[in-house]
Amino acid sequence: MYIAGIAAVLVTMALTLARAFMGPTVYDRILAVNSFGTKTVLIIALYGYFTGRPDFLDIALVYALINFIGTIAVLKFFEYGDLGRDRPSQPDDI
Amino acid sequence: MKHAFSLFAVLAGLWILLSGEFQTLLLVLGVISAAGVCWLALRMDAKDGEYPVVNVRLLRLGRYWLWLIKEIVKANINVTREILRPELRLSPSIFRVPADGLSELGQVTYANSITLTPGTVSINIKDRHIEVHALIQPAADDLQRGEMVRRLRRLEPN
Amino acid sequence: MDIGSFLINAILLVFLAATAIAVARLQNLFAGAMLFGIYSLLSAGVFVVLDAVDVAFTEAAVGAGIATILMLSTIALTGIKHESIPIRPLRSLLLVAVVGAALIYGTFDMPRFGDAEAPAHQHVALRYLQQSGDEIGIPNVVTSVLASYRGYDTLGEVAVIFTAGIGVLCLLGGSRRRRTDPADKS
Amino acid sequence: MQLLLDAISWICLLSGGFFVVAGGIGLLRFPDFFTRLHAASVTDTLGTGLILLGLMLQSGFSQASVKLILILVFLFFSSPTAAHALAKAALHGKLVPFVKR
Repeated sequence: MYIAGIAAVLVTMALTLARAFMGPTVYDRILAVNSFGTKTVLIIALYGYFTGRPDFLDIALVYALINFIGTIAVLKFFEYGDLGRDRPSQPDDI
Repeated sequence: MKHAFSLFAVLAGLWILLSGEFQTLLLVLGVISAAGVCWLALRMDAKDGEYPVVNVRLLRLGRYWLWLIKEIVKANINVTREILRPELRLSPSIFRVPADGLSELGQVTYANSITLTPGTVSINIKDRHIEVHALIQPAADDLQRGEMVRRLRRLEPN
Repeated sequence: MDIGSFLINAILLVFLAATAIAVARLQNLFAGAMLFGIYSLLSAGVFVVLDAVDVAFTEAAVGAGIATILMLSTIALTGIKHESIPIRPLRSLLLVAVVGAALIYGTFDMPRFGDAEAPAHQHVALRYLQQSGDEIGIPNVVTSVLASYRGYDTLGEVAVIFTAGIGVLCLLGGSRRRRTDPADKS
Repeated sequence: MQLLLDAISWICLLSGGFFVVAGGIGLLRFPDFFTRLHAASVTDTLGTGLILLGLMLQSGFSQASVKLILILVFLFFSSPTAAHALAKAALHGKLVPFVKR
């Protein structure tokens, strides 16, 4: 049954990756990374149960924290750093 | 001082919960690291010594959480139905809801609760109003009925 | 490794490769930095599936956290677009192929994955695993190896990293102050 | 009893997986950034919540459950904050939401 959950998360990872590749704005990509972090937390937790070793939850916990801090840091940087001052939000040309 | 003590208690409790070990050496290490984090936090907080004093009655908070979870489940089902509709029929809108009669912590809770329910995202807080982006009309109507803010006002310590 | 873990690992590796190709093809550096965040999340997933939990832990802190911030700081100091320089695809391809082949050749001498007879599992590892609990009294074997059996080595390592960190902070923090000062006066 | 718990936890895992995938589809399908934000929050709230609840039911009253609850609490506090920060940053960056009147 865990494998069904893992499969669902893997499929969603693929969808999120597609969004991260396509953009089109920078914010879409940040959203995709943030969302990807949640899925990583889920897959690590599920995999721990799948192999019968729930000790992996510690890493999932650390990821849940780091993901949030990372997103906030990136956003803060994006808003107050020197990034993107010329073209803040137009679809970034790829 | 009260703040430092409660922080220490929370950190030490967290250490024990996460480690699950009760040897003397490890407990001492835990106490030392909790105290160290406390010291750092106090040093960092020196500039703005404003702590939200938690004297909300826990029972009411619990009841609010239960209600919020129910709302989140309902909103999730609605949004999922929109996602899986063969052709999209979204009606995104932006509007403002009043957040008066709430403390600062209350406003944060309100904004976070709005965002936590899918279908509505709070995008800005300006002069005691919260700007909300809603995905579909029912979600927007639900929020504008003001049930959530009424429940939050009842949580406010007077 | 059973079939389920193998499949999960294979899928994660495909995602990893796709992300790497996307990073290489992107012109926008900010988007590239974001994709690197996904890359390190994925590689941490691979590490977990390969049972290297402590490496995954490090990847979480360094790859997803600090590396992204460092890359963004660099972009802030340089620019968001990378200049397209004329490359000679054939020569690069040849170089990559030769280096890749050498690396793959190198793996032929390595013990098979999960081999109990591998040299790494023969000498001190057994003793660490069996007796470190009594000898050191720390439940996590990796911690007792790093902080006790190999304590001096770790101390030196930490000193190097600490110095490097201070150096980076001096470089990045110092130049930012120089850049913002004239703007404040104007 | 154990069978009942197992059944409930399986239902949680499966429906959680369903909502996770639904969020992913929305993330890909929705027309602009602000609408995608709503889709991502489906994954973050009900999808994650149900999967972690299913795992909790599997491990019962144990340290693993405590960790799962902590993960859930962290996610429930951090994900709306991150979403709000993203929306605000996008608005600040002059990204115009697509609005139907």
